[in-house]
Amino acid sequence: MVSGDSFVQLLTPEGERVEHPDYALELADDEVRGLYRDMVIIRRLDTEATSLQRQGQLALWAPLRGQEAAQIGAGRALEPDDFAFPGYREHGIAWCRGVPPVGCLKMFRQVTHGGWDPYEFNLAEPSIVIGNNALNAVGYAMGVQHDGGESAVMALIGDGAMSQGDINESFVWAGVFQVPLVFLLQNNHWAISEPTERQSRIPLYKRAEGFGFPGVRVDGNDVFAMLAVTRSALARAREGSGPTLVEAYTYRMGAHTTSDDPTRYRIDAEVEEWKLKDPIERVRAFVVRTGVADTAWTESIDVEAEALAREVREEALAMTGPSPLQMFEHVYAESHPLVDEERADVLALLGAEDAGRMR
Amino acid sequence: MVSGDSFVQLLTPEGERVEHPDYALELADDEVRGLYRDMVIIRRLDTEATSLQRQGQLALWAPLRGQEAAQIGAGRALEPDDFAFPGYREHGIAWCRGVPPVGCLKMFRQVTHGGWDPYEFNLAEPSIVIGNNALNAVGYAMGVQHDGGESAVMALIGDGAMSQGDINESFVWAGVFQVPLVFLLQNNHWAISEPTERQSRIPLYKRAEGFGFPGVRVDGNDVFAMLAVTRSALARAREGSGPTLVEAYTYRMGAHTTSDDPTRYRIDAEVEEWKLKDPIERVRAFVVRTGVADTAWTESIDVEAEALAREVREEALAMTGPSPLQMFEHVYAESHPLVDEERADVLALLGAEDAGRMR
Amino acid sequence: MSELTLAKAINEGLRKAMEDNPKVLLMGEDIGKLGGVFRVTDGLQKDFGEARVIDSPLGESAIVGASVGLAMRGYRTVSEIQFDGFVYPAFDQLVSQVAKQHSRSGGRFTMALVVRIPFGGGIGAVEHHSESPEAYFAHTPGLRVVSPSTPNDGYWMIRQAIESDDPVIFLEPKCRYWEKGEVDEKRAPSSLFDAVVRREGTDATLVAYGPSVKTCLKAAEAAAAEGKSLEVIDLRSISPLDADTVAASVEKTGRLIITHEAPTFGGIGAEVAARLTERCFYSLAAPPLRVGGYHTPYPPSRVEEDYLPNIDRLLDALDRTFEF
Amino acid sequence: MSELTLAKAINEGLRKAMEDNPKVLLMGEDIGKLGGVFRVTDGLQKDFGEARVIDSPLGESAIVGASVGLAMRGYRTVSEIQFDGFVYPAFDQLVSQVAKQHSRSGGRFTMALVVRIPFGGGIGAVEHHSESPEAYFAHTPGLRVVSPSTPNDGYWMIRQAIESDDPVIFLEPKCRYWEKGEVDEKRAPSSLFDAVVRREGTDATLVAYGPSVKTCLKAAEAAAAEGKSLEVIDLRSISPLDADTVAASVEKTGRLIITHEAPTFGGIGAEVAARLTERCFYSLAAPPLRVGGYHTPYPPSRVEEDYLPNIDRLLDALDRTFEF
Ligand SMILES: Cc1ncc(C[n+]2csc(CCOP(=O)(O)OP(=O)(O)O)c2C)c(N)n1
Ligand SMILES: Cc1ncc(C[n+]2csc(CCOP(=O)(O)OP(=O)(O)O)c2C)c(N)n1
Ligand SMILES: [Mg+2]
Ligand SMILES: [Mg+2]
Repeated sequence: MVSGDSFVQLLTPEGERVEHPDYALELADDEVRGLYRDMVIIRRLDTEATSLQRQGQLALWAPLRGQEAAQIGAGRALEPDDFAFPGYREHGIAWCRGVPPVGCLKMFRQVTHGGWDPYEFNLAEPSIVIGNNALNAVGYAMGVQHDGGESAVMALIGDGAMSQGDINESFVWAGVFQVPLVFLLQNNHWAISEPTERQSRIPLYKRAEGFGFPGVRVDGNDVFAMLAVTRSALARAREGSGPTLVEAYTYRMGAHTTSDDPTRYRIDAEVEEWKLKDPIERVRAFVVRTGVADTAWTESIDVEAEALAREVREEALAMTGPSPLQMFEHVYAESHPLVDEERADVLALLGAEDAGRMR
Repeated sequence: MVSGDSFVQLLTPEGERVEHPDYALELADDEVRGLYRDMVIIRRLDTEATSLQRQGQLALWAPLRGQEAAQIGAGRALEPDDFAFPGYREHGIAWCRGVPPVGCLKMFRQVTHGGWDPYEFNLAEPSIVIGNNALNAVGYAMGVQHDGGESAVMALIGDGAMSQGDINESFVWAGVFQVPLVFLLQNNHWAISEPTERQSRIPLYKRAEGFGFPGVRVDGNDVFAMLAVTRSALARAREGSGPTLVEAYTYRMGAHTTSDDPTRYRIDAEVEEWKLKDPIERVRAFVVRTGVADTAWTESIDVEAEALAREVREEALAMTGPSPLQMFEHVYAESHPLVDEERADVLALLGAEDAGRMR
Repeated sequence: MSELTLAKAINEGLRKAMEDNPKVLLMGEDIGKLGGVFRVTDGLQKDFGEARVIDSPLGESAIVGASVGLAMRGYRTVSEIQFDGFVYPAFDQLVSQVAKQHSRSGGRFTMALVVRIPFGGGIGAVEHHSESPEAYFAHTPGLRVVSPSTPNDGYWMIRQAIESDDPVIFLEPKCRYWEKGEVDEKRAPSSLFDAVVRREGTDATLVAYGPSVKTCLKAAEAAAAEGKSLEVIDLRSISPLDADTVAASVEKTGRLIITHEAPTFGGIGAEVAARLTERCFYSLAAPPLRVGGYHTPYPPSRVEEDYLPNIDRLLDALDRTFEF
Repeated sequence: MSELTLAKAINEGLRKAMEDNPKVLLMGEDIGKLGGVFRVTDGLQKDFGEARVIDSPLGESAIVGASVGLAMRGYRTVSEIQFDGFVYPAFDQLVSQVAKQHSRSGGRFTMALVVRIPFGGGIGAVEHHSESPEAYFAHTPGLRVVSPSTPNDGYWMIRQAIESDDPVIFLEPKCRYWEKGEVDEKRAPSSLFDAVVRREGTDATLVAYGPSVKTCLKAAEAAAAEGKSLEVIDLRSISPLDADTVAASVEKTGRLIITHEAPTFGGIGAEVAARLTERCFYSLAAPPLRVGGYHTPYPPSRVEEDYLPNIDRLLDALDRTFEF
């Protein structure tokens, strides 16, 4: 960990429940089981998507392996009315928002740039341009504030994103307007091939203070801590006390995306070390030891995950691309002569092709 | 002052010399007189430029009145080899760099977008686009570092600029690469009509810590403190200890520019209050009381400033615009067919006009 | 009916839009207490409050990026970029989010926002205060780009832009801010995206928008004195482009000249010329000619008169088109 | 003489430039240890060290903004923008500083820097990874914009771009990165800003650059089978534009088709069409036609084949030009 800096932890890698003065957390057994189930399922789905890509069924995939606790803890802290602005790796957040699993695969199969109805799940589409989503989140939060709404907004950002102008401008605005916004930073130690040290010499959560709002570092592989800290940050936001930067200290176990080759820039030892901090294993140890669940139950979850994975695979393979003409839909909300003209050209061209003009 | 926060001060508004544990300053009498002279002269020149604008001789002017100590203190801390990246209000910095006074007026008379040879004075042209210069300064400082050079770089920024993405990215890079750079922030309390509170709820110098380098607030109306703090920040930079953010806590006594009307957004009481903290008066009180100089000498400086002002006025009025064809010069360093073609068109057109084709 | 300056007309249009729709918010640097550096938003914060007329922190990317989020939440922001030369920090949000959110979301997110930009030269300003960035936006699918040339259009077009469910880049010819004209608050002159014929003529067609329209009308006057009848078309909308109106004129006159302050190379004039040549090839007695800014940064304003398209350059182009 | 892919050819060109001039620095996201996401800088950090091949923090504005400062200090940076869709955060530095510093400083500051951008579509990528922003840069006086279409040009043009004392936007057709071709390390094919005739023909002229050149050559093959002789011109330089070479061809063929992946509206094709119409009005048997991307955001790559100019669309345009 950077310069012996500490973080909020409620569950040790060994599965020991520990207390933290500022973050009490009472969880019913079924809540604990729910979190475990969430993590097992999204990991399995993540694995399935990765293999689908390997088999050429997806253009790309951004694996979340290793970040399950960060995303499930943060995702489960969100209320239905809250609105989140994810990046491209937030499959766990999408799962918590109720997006059908295959939703995340649509963009990576490139049948669409979106994947779900943002208003149905109160979740924007993934933002690929690093930083943009944080400013959009600020604006949305200003809207909530203006409505006198009670909900909160979450912007999901990464360690690399912390260097982008837009992110820092969003800190300025969030601080000045005290908007109901939580910046959920997943510090997974890498921005593609660049280590976090390339983005900052000091812990990232400390960036917030200089903008006038609190930052807190959490064991991002501890789903309990993530849930507790994110909940309190969201509560703070809802009660009008302004933004918080929550740094989930975690690790990207897999490649940046399926087109990446981590062996070029990082050593196995580092990965091995983080394996010992696995977010799922510690909960498994906890539930079994405390009797919250038995191995029969954990196995049943594996079975459920397996089935879901198969389902998602089938749905994915069934996803067909849009028709060429669809690219002209929704370019504008109102009619546009040039778009209409070009749509007609394509129609004619396709007609011509059907008429066997293909060469 | 924001939230009873303190700053580095070595000379009180009443002209009392005070000590600061971290910033000792030994000044010979002639150095003190030099600083006083600098401030009196640039204020006089600033006044002259303002009246030239009022008389329609300049397109615009950005007065520095009130910020003389901030600029002279920082400017005199620079060594000849150092390189500075100013904004549009840095006439005091330009003066310290040896730029002929009329140099600052050229851009405002719009006979050029520049005003001097950056390499002659190690001073870039004023950056008008807020934020750009800080990143350019980072790059220049990376170059100094790569050269193994001993010099330092200074980026001049404002309280409003602190909200711009480029500034914050420059903090990221400066922190990561530990470049020999001093961010000289003149917090003059206003970004045109917007008070500093609109840019940050907490003191601006605190922004630096979150990026991994020190920030310090200085009484920006105290030329001694400005000199001492900027010197040590530059020394830190030169010795390879990285960047520093120096916040000069000062006040823009005049309008943002000659096209601005401050009565629309701020109250006289505020201005009156700051008059009591005048950067020049306190030094005058100090030199007279300590016998560093007598009133005869201070009057001689007023006379000198008066003469310089007259000189600058004459030079300004003598400045004629460039010839139309000059706009085609230096668009590119190497020949460019389109520029050549268009230059020829203009030449022909001008010829045609001379030939009485004017309507 | 009232006689207003363009600045005041836009101000009145903004006021009307805010009265009609509580979801309309104004945001930008110095637009509140100060009323904007050109006073276009003068008095609006006083009357609608700081929550609806927001003096924002600095940062164009944030101004536009926040507008995107506000649009997602159902608000209609009219954000002001203080000067043309300061819109570039917002370019990423404009191109990557404003222009694409609607299609990315399959039509669920509506980017009903307006970005006001005082643009163009001729006011003797310093660097970065006289630019004409319209071509950048026109080349960006998903955006609409318009520019009023008269107070009446200023009043109506800003209202129509705010009512549009698509993002509109609203370019205000700053050198015309103080020119007065009749404003008819009762009847909208035409749809936001129609070009209009400002002066009828038979010998050649002059196409312009924003600040250049008046220059064309003056040139037409001068040409009339020489017995040449020019038709002057005000595009009003740069994207979409009302090619029909221009084509109808070109088929009549056979000659086309397009002018704008932006650099000629890669400018809107090229699109108009290429499109109309394809449409009216056989009607053209001469190639469409372009009179625009030169391929140089906007020069020191001491020489801007020589950089900007002016009557002489238009008449010179006219001579050349007739010499063909 | 060696057979290299375009990616490797550029890599070799960069290596040669770094060997020749210690002032040449490379900077960008993931260009060092990883060698760039397309491996164009592969091995260079290993051989030239971390001080000359800089893995930079994130932030395109910073990458370009720092390059400006390094240029002022006498360095020649070749910065990489990871993908076309991520250049927009740097747009402000490119337009306001890179393009203007030389003239602002009266020629004292030299912006001898190169910004490499893998651009264009056709690789089945996700959003923002297939854009063609060249028109934005071409419309910006002070910048030069080039794009190699072959490995030999890749090797030589990157070296020439680095040697140029002007800022060069270097657009690399990413869909051609893995295509091989002969590279002659001994002799530069031609100056950086000359267009070249890739295939001689007599009936019509096809103008392209970057990724579209190969498409045109294929279309010319297909047309030959139908008895039509097409001349294919590779612009190589988009700004400045080598109009002479195109004009010479058009005067011969009388027909002109311009193609690029960027949206047709306001694209480079408009400039070529407008300029050549003015120059070759009487030689043109038909109006110049443009075959470009549509006025939509770059679509999901599942349908990119229908968005991108392809042989069918070129031949369709050919039919239309002959029908005139
Ligand atoms: C503006 C911009 N520049 C570059 C990229 C290319 N890119 C995609 S992901 C990435 C690294 C992001 O790292 P981080 O923020 O830590 O997120 P992570 O991938 O680790 O979840 C980069 C540089 C981009 N998407 N957007
Ligand atoms: C990118 C950009 N946006 C807007 C402006 C217009 N503008 C000029 S000065 C200014 C305020 C700057 O305030 P501050 O940074 O405090 O500097 P000061 O004028 O007080 O010295 C603004 C918004 C600009 N020059 N650049
Ligand atoms: Mg990361
Ligand atoms: Mg200020």
